[in-house]
Amino acid sequence: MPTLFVLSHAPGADPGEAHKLTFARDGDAVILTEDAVFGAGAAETSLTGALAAADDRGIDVFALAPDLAARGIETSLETVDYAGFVELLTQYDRAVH
Amino acid sequence: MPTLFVLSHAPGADPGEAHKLTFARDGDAVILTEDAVFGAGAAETSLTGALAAADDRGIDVFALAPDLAARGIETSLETVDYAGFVELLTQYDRAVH
Amino acid sequence: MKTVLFMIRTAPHGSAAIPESHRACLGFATMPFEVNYLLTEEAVWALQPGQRAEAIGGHDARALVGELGDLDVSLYAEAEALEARGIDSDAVAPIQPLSADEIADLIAGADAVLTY
Amino acid sequence: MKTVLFMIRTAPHGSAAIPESHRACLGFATMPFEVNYLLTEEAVWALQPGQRAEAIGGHDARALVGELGDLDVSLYAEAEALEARGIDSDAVAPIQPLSADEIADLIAGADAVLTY
Amino acid sequence: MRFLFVVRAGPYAFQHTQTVVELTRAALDAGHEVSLFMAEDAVVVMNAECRTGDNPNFTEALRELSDQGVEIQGCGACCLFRGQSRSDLAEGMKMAGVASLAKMAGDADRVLTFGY
Amino acid sequence: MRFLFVVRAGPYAFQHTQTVVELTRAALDAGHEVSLFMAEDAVVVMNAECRTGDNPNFTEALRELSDQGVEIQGCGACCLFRGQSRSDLAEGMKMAGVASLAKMAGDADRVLTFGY
Repeated sequence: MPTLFVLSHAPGADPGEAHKLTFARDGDAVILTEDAVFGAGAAETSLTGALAAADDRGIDVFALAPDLAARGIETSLETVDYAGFVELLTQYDRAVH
Repeated sequence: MPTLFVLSHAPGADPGEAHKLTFARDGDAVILTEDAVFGAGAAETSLTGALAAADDRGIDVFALAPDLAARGIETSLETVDYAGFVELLTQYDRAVH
Repeated sequence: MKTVLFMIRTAPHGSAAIPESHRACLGFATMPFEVNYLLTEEAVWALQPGQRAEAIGGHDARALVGELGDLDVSLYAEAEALEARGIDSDAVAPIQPLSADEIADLIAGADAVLTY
Repeated sequence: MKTVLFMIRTAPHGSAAIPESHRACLGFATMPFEVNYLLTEEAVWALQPGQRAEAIGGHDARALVGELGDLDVSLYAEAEALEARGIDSDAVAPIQPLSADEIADLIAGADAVLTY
Repeated sequence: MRFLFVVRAGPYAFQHTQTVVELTRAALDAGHEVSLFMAEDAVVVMNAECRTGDNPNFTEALRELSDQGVEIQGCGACCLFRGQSRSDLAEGMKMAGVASLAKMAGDADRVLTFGY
Repeated sequence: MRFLFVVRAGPYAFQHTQTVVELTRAALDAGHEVSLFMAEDAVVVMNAECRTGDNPNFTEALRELSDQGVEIQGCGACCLFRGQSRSDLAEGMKMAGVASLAKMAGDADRVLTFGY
């Protein structure tokens, strides 16, 4: 019964985004959207550690491509467009934003 | 030309409130209002260190009494009501919220 | 019967998160849903005793949350958040403190999660 | 002549902080004001190069900020915030990076501070 | 599959409404059904008179989605608090209570909230 | 002394409007003058039709403050974005541009912004 965690706040503005990941489990996934994609680039943010730990625990991490493009952020994460985001919503049993 | 710094966000939700105090100087003051008064009580929050440091640097720290009362928070800080808040606004040359 | 989880992480009074989630919760409580209501992070301040919300024209958040319990809504709070704020978890009954792992279970058991 | 300081600390695109402060700034720039515009914390992401804001129907925040410079608005950014995000402060000219102490000076010189 | 997106943040102060419009379009393109519930500051997007000049007009975007079968309801109390009555709403948008929100959530396979 | 309070957050989603109403009352009581400028989601409070039931009605509170000489203006573009035209506004409340905001700030001895 895996869950998709949706993040949308800038990592430096909202420590709750990293905190949310403490509720994620193996097989769950995370998608960075809107200002949360500032945590998808090369810069060290309050999400960096939490995302690395999530990855180690078998939690897939995605980032929303149009939000990355709008902000000029390049990422090594797997990216999806809106259609891919919808697809993720169907693949996971529920979403927590 | 002292400044009154006005905080209103819950300390655990907004690291920017503590960050704002890095721009405060001797003779400036801080007032905790709305959800920022959760940083005025006995609980250790992200504001605790910044407020102690501010106090050491000669920065007065106030808390808004009606916001404390509404939230059930007791404080050892100096409290003011809305009239006192207005008075502080007149005493400092500008306010930064 | 579907299970809905309300997850509130916003502090009371500074925003409408508590009264709005309370109101939405009433809608679910009158329908065939199992309703869980969980306070995390700054939202656990809703359980602080001694709120005199009339000082700002508001509602006692602890009373609003308590009301939900009378409607068969199961009430939970993040234990770590309570402890960090010095809110006595014994004093918040019938609200049940949960570990991060128990919160993960609660999420995994929900058909829908509404966040505030 | 009065001095107004716009202090923006909110990230671009997720909210209207940059376009709204830009618009308000235009109002001050047409009046007898000395106008300073300072980006701090997550707002320095407004200076990130390569924004393709049309992907979300928005405006290039870097271009909006740059426009203000053409109207004699003095542009500043928090040096520490730029550095923490790996934004090259040489590449943001004519925006001037400021230390915390220089920001305190800028605040102390303002008649009014508008925050976003 | 049927999705329910719940939006609480204002359409022109925060990005959430733009994200929801794009997600809804993508979901329809993939053959899914979508319902939208607007609450708190998000309800102003239901106003038929929204004028956004050269900027994206989310009321028009929602009108088009409504024509494509998207069910759009908004919290009636939230509308009244903001001075909107039934006659102010654009075609295809309805005022509803929290019981309708619960019903829409019960009918949906996936629920996603866009708060503040 | 003359104060200008600028509000951007929605009146019923965040506490800022309540704080501003109380500050304004206290300032008048102390013999000061106050101007208010509403922007973004805050402009809905200027709507004459706001219906809040048993809850505080900030439109009425502002109407009373207006009767006591408080100047209340709101960002016209923000009103239009939210479906409000001049005829929707309560007595004593005016739509204005950013130049008016600048003029009000120039006339004020103290400015305080209430953003998000």
